[in-house]
Amino acid sequence: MNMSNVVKRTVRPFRALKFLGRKPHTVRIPHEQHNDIEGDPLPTERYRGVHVNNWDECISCGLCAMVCPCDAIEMVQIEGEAKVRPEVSYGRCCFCGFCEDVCPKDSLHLTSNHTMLDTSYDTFVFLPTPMLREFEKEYRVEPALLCRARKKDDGKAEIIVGDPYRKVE
Amino acid sequence: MVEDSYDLTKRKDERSGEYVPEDIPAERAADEVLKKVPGAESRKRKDGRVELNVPSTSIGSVMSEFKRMGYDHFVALTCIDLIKEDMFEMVYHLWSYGARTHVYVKTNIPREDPSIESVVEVFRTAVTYEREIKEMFGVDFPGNQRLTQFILEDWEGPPPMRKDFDSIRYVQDKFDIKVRNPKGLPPKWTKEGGK
Amino acid sequence: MMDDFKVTEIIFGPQHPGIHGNFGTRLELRGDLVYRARMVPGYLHRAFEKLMEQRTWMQNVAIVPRICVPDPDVNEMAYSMAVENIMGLEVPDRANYIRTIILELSRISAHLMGLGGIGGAIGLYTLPMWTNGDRDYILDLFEELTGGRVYHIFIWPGGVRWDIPDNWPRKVNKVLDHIEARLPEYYSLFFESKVTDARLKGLARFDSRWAVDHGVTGPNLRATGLEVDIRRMEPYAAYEDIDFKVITRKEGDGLARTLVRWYEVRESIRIIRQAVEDMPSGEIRAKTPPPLAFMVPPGDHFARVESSKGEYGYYVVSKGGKFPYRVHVRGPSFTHGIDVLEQILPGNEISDVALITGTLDVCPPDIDR
Amino acid sequence: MSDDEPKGGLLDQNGIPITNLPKRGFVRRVADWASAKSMWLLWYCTGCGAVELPPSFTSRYDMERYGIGPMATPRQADIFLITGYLSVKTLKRVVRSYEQMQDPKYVLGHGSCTIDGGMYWDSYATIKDVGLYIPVDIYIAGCMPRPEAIFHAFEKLQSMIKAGEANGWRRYKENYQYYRKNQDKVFKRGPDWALEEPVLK
Repeated sequence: MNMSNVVKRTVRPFRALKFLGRKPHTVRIPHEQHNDIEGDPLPTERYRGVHVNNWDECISCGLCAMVCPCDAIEMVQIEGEAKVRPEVSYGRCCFCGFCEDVCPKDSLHLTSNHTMLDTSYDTFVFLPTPMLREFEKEYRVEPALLCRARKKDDGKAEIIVGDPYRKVE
Repeated sequence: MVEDSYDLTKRKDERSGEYVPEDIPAERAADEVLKKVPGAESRKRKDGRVELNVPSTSIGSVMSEFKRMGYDHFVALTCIDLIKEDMFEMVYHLWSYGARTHVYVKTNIPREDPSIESVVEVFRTAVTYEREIKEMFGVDFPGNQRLTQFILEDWEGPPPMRKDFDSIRYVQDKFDIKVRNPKGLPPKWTKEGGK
Repeated sequence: MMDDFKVTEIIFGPQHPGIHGNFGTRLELRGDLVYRARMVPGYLHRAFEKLMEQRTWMQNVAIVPRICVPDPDVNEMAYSMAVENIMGLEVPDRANYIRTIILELSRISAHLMGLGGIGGAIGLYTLPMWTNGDRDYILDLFEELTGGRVYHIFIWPGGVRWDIPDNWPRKVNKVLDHIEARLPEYYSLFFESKVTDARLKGLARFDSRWAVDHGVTGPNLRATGLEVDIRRMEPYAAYEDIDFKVITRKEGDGLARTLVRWYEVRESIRIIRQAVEDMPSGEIRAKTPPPLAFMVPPGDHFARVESSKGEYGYYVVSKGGKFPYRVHVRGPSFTHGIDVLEQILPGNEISDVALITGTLDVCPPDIDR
Repeated sequence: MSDDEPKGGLLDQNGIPITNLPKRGFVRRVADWASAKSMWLLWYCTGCGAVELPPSFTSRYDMERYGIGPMATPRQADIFLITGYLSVKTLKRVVRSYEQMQDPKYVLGHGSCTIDGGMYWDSYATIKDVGLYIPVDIYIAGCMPRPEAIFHAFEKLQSMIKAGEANGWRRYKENYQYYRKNQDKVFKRGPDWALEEPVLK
């Protein structure tokens, strides 16, 4: 090994010091917004997250249930409702967004809410309603607070949590 | 430090030899095969690829014939369960790096007690494909020494990729699932039950 | 000499930090050297080929990306190509260009992840920190275009799902500038290190004849000196109109395979820049039936795509109707992840096993499917 | 409630943990508080969700800000992140790794496939609800969940540990027969497994 090589090998590690001057690119998640390279906030409108369904517009066609590749959507007959409504199981959903594409009235929509966690698996089956919009700012959802129905013996379901017609702006 | 080209002196081994691709178009190669194998027929497709139907007994000689003509890359081996015809269709996909064409070699074997000669001697790559098909379809490959347990473990049912294996029934029995939208399921492909 | 050692059997994986993904290896060792190796796949078996027979043609688009997790878009592409060929669909030019961008971004992200894995396997943990951190900007781009970080479900039979947003090409260029500026830093960190030389040079070497005989494809085959690339041999998407170089090296060892990946990242950046520059305007989707009435006429086709790991093929058989009759997926790792590894590991030290798996870029999910 | 249902008073009829928890002494509280701040995550990529782990570990999201780092061996790990679907073949290894982990240990189900099978609901090879075979403390829905979701789950897990609510490991020991019965339904235990039943001390 010649002398210049020795000098090179001794000096080279110190080149790493230049990284001290760079801005860190860690996203400190609870305290910081996740931005892309130009500083625009993520996720964007296109993000495929948890569903909302406007019950005033939904015509109960059931296309969303038919197109779902994961068998996640079931049309549920709710007591006191004239129409059946889609109920989504998030233990099945793969967030492909086909249900949104196929919806003829654009009432079913995938929001950008991406974080949904709970201690019990039961709460992951719920009825998409505009109530979800309450959580939109933080991109996280408390599934236990959303509109949920329970099947009764006669095949109909009763709503046990939430009010599907509540307006959220 | 990496130079533009470096000399390998550390570990020399016997795995050596330059590969020189041979350029024989698929149609000519198929004609050569047709001359030697009785009962075979070929068909040219729209996209220039050639499809060959050969008797299952001559698959070994067809494969070595193609290999001789530069179809060195054994792309895949597909087994299709033609339950209505009571057959398994085996599709051998070959590719020539020189001619840049694809050849499908198809052959049918009976569904009862299925067995077809292994092509491992010609194409080493086939060993894993045959192993998988043995497990998923129950087709035997005499001549392949590595037909051991592959992907499934503790499996007791019939070979799962066969059409008469009802996956949803099996899952309902074993894992106790609920089918939320039964309308979306496919019609059964059994011999009795239509398409 | 070898007989002096006792044969020890070691189960290497699936719960092992050195293994890439959920993949098992049974090794018989004599001393430090591997004497016999047996791969144990199947931990990620989800029966995709069976699931696809139970779903309609369009529903399958949503599930195929899961077959190869680090490089998901090739699945959508190969599946769509096969379906388009059987149906005789003509894909609009603009869709082809968008597809090219997506596939190349996906290749960069898979290569960055693979390079990080190799760095981790030789104990250089700075490299995975850097490459995975930079890869995340590509995932941000994907998210803005497709609405999904990892699984995009964006390429489908007939074209692509949405058009690109207005400011997206500018962001692509920015991200590419960033990655291009980082590449020399990776080079000086990884390839100029003495450890890399000592560990990777001459590692698990094979030559082109041996590689072709054993079904090795993709970057691993190009590292042996053969200029084979499906993008060149059987062009799909917009690769016919784009000028790019097929990266080859002649040494055929671990270092050559790693270098091919590094150079391919640079080449992919060039391809994306051209595609963004020459993007034609027009339709993004051919006329297809609605998803619930999507029927494919009888026929079969084998579609192949060059993925970051090698040749990715879909053999789709249709007998008409709403459901595929049979879909066979040919993952690149199916050949070099099982048989090639079983033959190449013996004679190597146990410490190199994870490294060889890394340099071959074995992707277990596409073996098991 | 039939005889098969888990007993021990920690699960209600729906399998949801109820809140009357064992009393913790002062030392236990301090220990819980401390262990919530320093956890090791078992490095076992069980499914496709593992592709979001490298971004979470490395510089962009940096999991170590939470005091969580990867750990190679089960015996030194605290958290088992089930990253996505489990095939039956993997479940066997997962249960074995889980039983090797030291108490207290926590399981996070990452991805929709851990809740009800996800898109593999009709696959013969994957199990559907992980909670039947090993106790899960937190489920994260999503396919796949973003790193943000993983971090929210860690935050929630930390607060649960501090409050003494993350008691999946207790449930496993108290209801071992229930979990064991479900496990035996889908896979066979090899003869080389440690057969002694886990006991709650």
